[in-house]
Amino acid sequence: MAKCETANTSVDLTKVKPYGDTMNDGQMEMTFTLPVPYGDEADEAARQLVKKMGCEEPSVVYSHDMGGGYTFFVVYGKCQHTIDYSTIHVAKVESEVMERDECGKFIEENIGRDVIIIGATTGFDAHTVGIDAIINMKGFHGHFGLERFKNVISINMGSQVPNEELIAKAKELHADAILVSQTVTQKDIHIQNLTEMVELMEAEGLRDKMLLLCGGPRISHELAQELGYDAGFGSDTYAEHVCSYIITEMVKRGRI
Amino acid sequence: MAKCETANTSVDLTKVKPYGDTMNDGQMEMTFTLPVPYGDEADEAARQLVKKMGCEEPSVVYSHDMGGGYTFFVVYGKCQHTIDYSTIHVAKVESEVMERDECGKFIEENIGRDVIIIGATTGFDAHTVGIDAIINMKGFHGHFGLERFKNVISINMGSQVPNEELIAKAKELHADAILVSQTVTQKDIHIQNLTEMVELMEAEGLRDKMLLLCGGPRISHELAQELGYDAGFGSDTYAEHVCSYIITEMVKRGRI
Amino acid sequence: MKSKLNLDPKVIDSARQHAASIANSMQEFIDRHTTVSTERTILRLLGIDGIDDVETPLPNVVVDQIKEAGGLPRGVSYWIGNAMVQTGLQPQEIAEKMSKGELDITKLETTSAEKAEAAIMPAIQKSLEVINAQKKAREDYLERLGESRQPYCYVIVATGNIYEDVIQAEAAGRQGADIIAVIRTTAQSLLDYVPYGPTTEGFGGTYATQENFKIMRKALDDIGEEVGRYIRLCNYSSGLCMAEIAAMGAIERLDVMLNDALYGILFRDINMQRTLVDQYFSRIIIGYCDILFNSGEDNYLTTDDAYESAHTVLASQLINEQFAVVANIEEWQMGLGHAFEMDPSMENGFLYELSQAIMAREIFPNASLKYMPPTKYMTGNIFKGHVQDALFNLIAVWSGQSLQLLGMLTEAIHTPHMQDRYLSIENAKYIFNNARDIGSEVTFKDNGIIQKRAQFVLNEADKLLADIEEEGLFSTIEKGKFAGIKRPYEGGKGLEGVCLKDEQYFNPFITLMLGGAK
Amino acid sequence: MKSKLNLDPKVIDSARQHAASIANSMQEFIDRHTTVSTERTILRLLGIDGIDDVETPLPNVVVDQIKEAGGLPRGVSYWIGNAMVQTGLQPQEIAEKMSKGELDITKLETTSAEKAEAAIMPAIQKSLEVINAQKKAREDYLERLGESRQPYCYVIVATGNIYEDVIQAEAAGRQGADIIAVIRTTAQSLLDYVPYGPTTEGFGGTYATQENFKIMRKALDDIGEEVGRYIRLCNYSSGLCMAEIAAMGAIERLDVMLNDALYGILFRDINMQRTLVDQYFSRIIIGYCDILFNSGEDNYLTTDDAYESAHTVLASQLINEQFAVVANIEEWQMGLGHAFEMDPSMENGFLYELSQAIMAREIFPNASLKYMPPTKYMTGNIFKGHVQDALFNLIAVWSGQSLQLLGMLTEAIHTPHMQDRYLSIENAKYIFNNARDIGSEVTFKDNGIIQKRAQFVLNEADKLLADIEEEGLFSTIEKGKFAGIKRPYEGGKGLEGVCLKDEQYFNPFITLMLGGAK
Ligand code: B12
Ligand code: B12
Ligand SMILES: Cc1ncc(COP(=O)(O)O)c(C=O)c1O
Ligand SMILES: Cc1ncc(COP(=O)(O)O)c(C=O)c1O
Repeated sequence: MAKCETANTSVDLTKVKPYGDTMNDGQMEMTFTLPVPYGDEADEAARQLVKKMGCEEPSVVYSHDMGGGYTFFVVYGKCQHTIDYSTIHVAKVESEVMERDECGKFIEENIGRDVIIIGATTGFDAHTVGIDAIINMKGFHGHFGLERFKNVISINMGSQVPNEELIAKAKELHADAILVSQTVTQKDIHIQNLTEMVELMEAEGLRDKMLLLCGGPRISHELAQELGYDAGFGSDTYAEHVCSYIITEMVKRGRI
Repeated sequence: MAKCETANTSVDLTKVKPYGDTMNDGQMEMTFTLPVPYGDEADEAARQLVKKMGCEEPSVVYSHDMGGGYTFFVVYGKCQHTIDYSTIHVAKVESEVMERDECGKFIEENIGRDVIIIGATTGFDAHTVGIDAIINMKGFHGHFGLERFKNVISINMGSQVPNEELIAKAKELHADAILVSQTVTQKDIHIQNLTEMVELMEAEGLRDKMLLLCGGPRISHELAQELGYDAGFGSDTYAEHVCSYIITEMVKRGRI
Repeated sequence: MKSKLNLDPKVIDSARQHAASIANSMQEFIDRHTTVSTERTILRLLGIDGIDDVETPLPNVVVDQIKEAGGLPRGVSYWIGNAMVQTGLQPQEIAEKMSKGELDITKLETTSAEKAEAAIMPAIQKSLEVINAQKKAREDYLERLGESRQPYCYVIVATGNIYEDVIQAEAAGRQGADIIAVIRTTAQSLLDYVPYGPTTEGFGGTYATQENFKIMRKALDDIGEEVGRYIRLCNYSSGLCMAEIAAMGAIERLDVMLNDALYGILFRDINMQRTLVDQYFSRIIIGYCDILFNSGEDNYLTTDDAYESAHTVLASQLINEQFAVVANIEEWQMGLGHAFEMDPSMENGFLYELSQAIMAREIFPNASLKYMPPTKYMTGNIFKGHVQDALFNLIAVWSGQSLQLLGMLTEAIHTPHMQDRYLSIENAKYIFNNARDIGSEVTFKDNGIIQKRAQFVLNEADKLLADIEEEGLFSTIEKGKFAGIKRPYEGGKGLEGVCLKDEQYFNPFITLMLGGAK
Repeated sequence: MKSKLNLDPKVIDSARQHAASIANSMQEFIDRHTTVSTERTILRLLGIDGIDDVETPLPNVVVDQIKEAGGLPRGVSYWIGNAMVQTGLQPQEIAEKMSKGELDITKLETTSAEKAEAAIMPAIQKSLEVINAQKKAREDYLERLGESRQPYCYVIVATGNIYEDVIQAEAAGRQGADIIAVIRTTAQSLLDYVPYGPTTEGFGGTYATQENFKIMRKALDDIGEEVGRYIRLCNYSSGLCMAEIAAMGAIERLDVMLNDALYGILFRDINMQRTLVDQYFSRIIIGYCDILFNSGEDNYLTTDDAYESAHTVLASQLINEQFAVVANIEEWQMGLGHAFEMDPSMENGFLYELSQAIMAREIFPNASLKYMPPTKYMTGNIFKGHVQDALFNLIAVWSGQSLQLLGMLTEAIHTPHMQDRYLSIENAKYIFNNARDIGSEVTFKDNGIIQKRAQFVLNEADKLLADIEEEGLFSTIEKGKFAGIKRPYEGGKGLEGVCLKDEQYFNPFITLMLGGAK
């Protein structure tokens, strides 16, 4: 009959493993396609692959002939790798987030003039919903955009804007911050495009005069910094996040 | 503009990698839960884990707070491991599969007496649908069960049958083959149960007098052989597979 | 309200009449018998708990001794009452002494049944007070915290370890679950005793013990406070200890209990006489303590074909309803089971499932229908499985099901992982909300596929019930008319625990509980 | 058939009248203009193909030279015809000489328009023969191999590499796809020329080139033979080369083409004058060669709210229908677009989507409605996404959609992987079959949520169309009434390619194709 002991339900954060229904069981689900013909050998190949990835007891729970010598798999396995969660440090935008009203007040009190922000979706990217969500009046999920912020002047140049044009406009308007939105990431086209932007800014001697921010569903702050941006914003960003960052940073850097 | 070259669409079977939309892109999807609180650090932990598993560019496309310090992830990454498909060899039941009528004829011609087969779901396992599919008249997916095979006498003892009882019955009836079905695999209960069966058979000195087969959704021929069975059958087995194996093997072993 | 399916009320009445007569004639058999488990239940209700030094629960110790001495026909109520009269001890003390071999209650002098009964009355009153306090506690929680709209999201935990179960249940509660069922370990239903204490090892489920019930109840109450919603607890009583576990559930405030003799007979090969007798007492307890019971018709469709045998489900539901009526169970407490189990490759299968689900609702308008998800045709393809579950969820909100046992995308693979439960709750909540009012918006073509299907199934069920009424339920089961499984009258587990009552036999709980005593 | 939604036929008629008058008044503008792309299309149809040594396509070389010389208002048909008369050369030879700087056709002596037209007539006839042979080939395939039932399963390939696309398309064909669309590389629609030859590098899609069309057509024909089902090929013509790509599609037997000036204006910032003129000629070609065109109303709901702005979709569909009528396109060729894009967290969202989908079917009973999947509210949660797609598929079979662009569970993540396509085809086929006849089985409550929603949307569309009729289409777009996007009359890409025709202008294809010439 059952022994009476309490479960080992407490986690060791220095050795974290996936969790199915028992601490440290390592349970993971994987789906993938292999370019090998459907059959027992294919299943075995899938099992071996998952084993090489460090999963014990790989179990091919489903495989399907995709035709033309390709096979689809659903595999479960018990991952043996562990992660030291206790030492993880993630680069984050560090400004405190102020509400829309607070932003307006902060500018009035600490900057004393209108803050000029200009944004665009650059390159051949035609996705505007993200940048619109940040800039336009209407905003996103009930959070108004920069156009509704007091003491902020914001311009949305739309999409498919060449980097050169965006920079020219920023120069013309003496922008305090430039917002670049990128959604299409296939073949790292966004990396190319974002990098080119930084290079052009530097060539124009503008890089340390204006804050340069980027954003999009596949952008992280870390990536942004690597590419030479001041900050990067991913999914579920609202205008107040962006504005708070810009105005705090302007004060910090004395760009008043 | 685009360069004109043909795609590298041909596969090197000695170095097989997962396939997303380009040969050797290594694309894989993984879902799992980690016992760490929802947040950026959790995402980073997930990324690191997938990286340790050998996937480049891990991308956490979704994470969700499961409450209580657990986080759920959907991650994509590019697996860098490769498998040598060309050297894979899978143990398979090797008898040729005969149709039901052919089985009957084969017995008549080569064995010349009724073949006696007895089956059960053993231990505390109550899943009978699998063994019924093999033995009972009605069969499965339009394939009749052993009860409809000519020159075969088959007995289905049902479920929850202790190994001892099954062996006793097999002895009493001078069975040629015993079928053991196992569905519940939690905590490897089926392994325990199947192993016990083999040990009891050996203790009774019956192991080399009767064919011993097992089957169930998580049974493979390989596992069966490891455990000391003559053969193992997984999902989508039909009675003709089982019968063909038994009668071919009986002839091969001279148990006529 | 007009039937959307154009069901003939006369056929419904006829089917129900047949079922009532089946239940009543079975009741004659039941009334003449008791079982070891029924008797142990009385002991548990009298407050006898604990185990002896070889881990045998004291209720078993007492009943076994009485049985061995041939005293079972008179019932434990008499023997304990008599012992109290003769020794002045309390039931628990009596049991303890018996377990130590210090007392043989069948050897004591005997008093009259009336006096014995009077002696145990205070213990019985105490027992009812405990149960009533739990009923009150539930009402208070429901009033204070509230609950979700139906269909309730009902999920299972099944780790084998009660503490791990708690973690899974807490997560599920936070994710939106309304009912948590702790699945029992494989084959507990075949044990002729209830294990004791908290347990951490089980296969495909966790032992049902009173301590485990208590641990989970506490966890769910706490999570309920956190999320501001009462979370119901469910466990299984079918099996050889049907009534005992029901009593434990009453004491520990379970809200839902699987309870179906037919399930035990067909799927666990439990002797039919034994479990039908046990079911009666277990249902009386359930009815009294405001537990909602679930019947197990859904299981039929795992061995039988869901399209061909749909009428057996309905017939069984009607029988289960009448067994519940006999036990004084209210309509809302009747969690009659049915399931979405047709082959997904069937053309118009969705329409047939929809038809049957609405049919169940129309025939049992006030029952808390328990709707079971696709299981048999689930495969390792978790993506397709998630879609099968989505259609199941759509039909549930459409047909107004009460208890939605959520399908798991990993059904064919393992008992649910934490993330599986989250994904299926999300699936259900999305669809329930997104199609909230579809049921009241839509009507069906006269004599179309949907209407005809329901009418056909109802007619077939009526015919089957007529046959059973004629033939008797025992013999119907012997012939394999349910789930395609045949069980002999004298076969299966637990027959040795069935016993004819003698004239002095009494069980005060039955009368008191049926009368709704305070 | 009676409207299930109780739509008022008078309102439908009124809305359609407004749309017709909008299209007709636009037609006056269109008839006065030509564009560089329209002219290049004539050249392509005349058989001019190839590139010069800096990879400029010859049609561009010819049109650019004529334009530079100020000869565009007379049209290339005249200039080529005249050159043929003066030099005795064939169109391709003329173009080649021009590309080498050996010929300046605007400097040749000039003959009359009649004589010039007569000169090119044989080349035109040849062109029509090629197209007619392809129409015949399609008919033969359909007759011999047959096709699936509607809704057709329509999937995309988008690797950027035509050879990799072929692998993906073959797999999809084997998995049950009925239509394969090769997505164009990002921003090809902004190129004022059509790239040449097979291509292997693109972002989020593959270049639309004539060679790529040919490669994919061949692959699908082969797979069609293998699976015993004709598989349709789709590509995109909207953009600066709208008519040219349509002509390429006609020549290479594409079956479906995205074709919508409004899409280009709103989502690609293409100048409205330019693309509306191009659209006219492109639709004539499409109509003539039995291609089914798709309009892009679905896109509105990616920037605008799907619940609030549903009427803009319907209004645009009606306008697109009338633009098609003007171009002599048959009803079955009208793949009017709409989409399932409401926020999944909306209560009763399923009912609103259902209502709108059935409304589209009732208003355009013979059109080949193109139904687009959830995209905007898809997230990285592929499991929930798969369920969103399931509801979308259910509505499609329920409302009888024609072209079902299958939702991908990975919509928010990447262009589809091979396995994504397989899973979504499986999702759709399961539901189409499992709920096959639901549409004919179900009716809706009078004045219920579903009926009222459709009536409301129709009324709003009628009002909007009345406004547009009054205001003019150009000015409506300037005001941002579609998709919430404002575009100026003189803004956007490609305005410099628009040109007023002079009196001697002629384009023989328009008359011949509109007349249905053999
Ligand atoms: C809407 C949409 C479109 C619309 C765009 C309309 C418009 N005007 O924007 C249309 C239909 C035109 C379209 C077209 C295409 N699309 Co598209 N589209 C989408 C879709 C469905 C939703 C994107 C969206 O609007 N999200 C909502 C917004 C609010 O979220 P967001 O962009 O992440 O923005 C938030 C944050 O990221 C952040 N943010 C964003 N930018 C910035 C900038 C700064 C400075 C800051 C601080 C913050 C910030 O704040 C926002 C609010 O929180 C996605 C799929 C999906 N579900 O994600 C595909 C998707 C993005 N599209 C895709 C593709 C490939 C295309 C095409 C290229 C396809 C083709 N070949 O034709 C075309 C062409 C467009 C082009 N060249 O760019 C792919 C991209 C794949 C990849 N990773 O590379 C996706 C993922 C679909 C897919 N699976 O294939 N698309
Ligand atoms: C039907 C079913 C039941 C029915 C069984 C009815 C019956 N009389 O069989 C009922 C409802 C009673 C039931 C109960 C339980 N079940 Co159950 N059940 C299933 C279900 C839905 C289908 C199994 C099935 O019938 N498959 C169809 C048959 C035809 O396939 P098959 O068994 O693989 O058989 C084929 C081959 O494997 C082979 N084969 C099988 N045996 C043999 C033998 C030989 C010799 C040969 C040659 C071939 C062979 O041939 C067959 C035909 O091709 C699965 C989930 C699923 N979708 O798979 C869960 C499942 C198997 N059950 C499960 C569990 C845990 C239980 C319970 C233990 C739960 C509980 N704690 O109460 C109980 C108790 C049963 C017990 N102690 O064994 C788990 C097992 C998890 C695990 N891997 O350990 C599953 C996977 C569900 C889940 N996700 O939790 N179950
Ligand atoms: C009514 C009923 N009781 C009990 C059970 C579980 O029984 P066991 O513990 O025997 O597996 C089920 C299983 O589905 C059931 O439907
Ligand atoms: C009508 C129409 N045309 C064209 C496209 C694609 O255009 P592009 O190649 O500009 O991305 C779409 C995209 O959805 C469309 O709906």
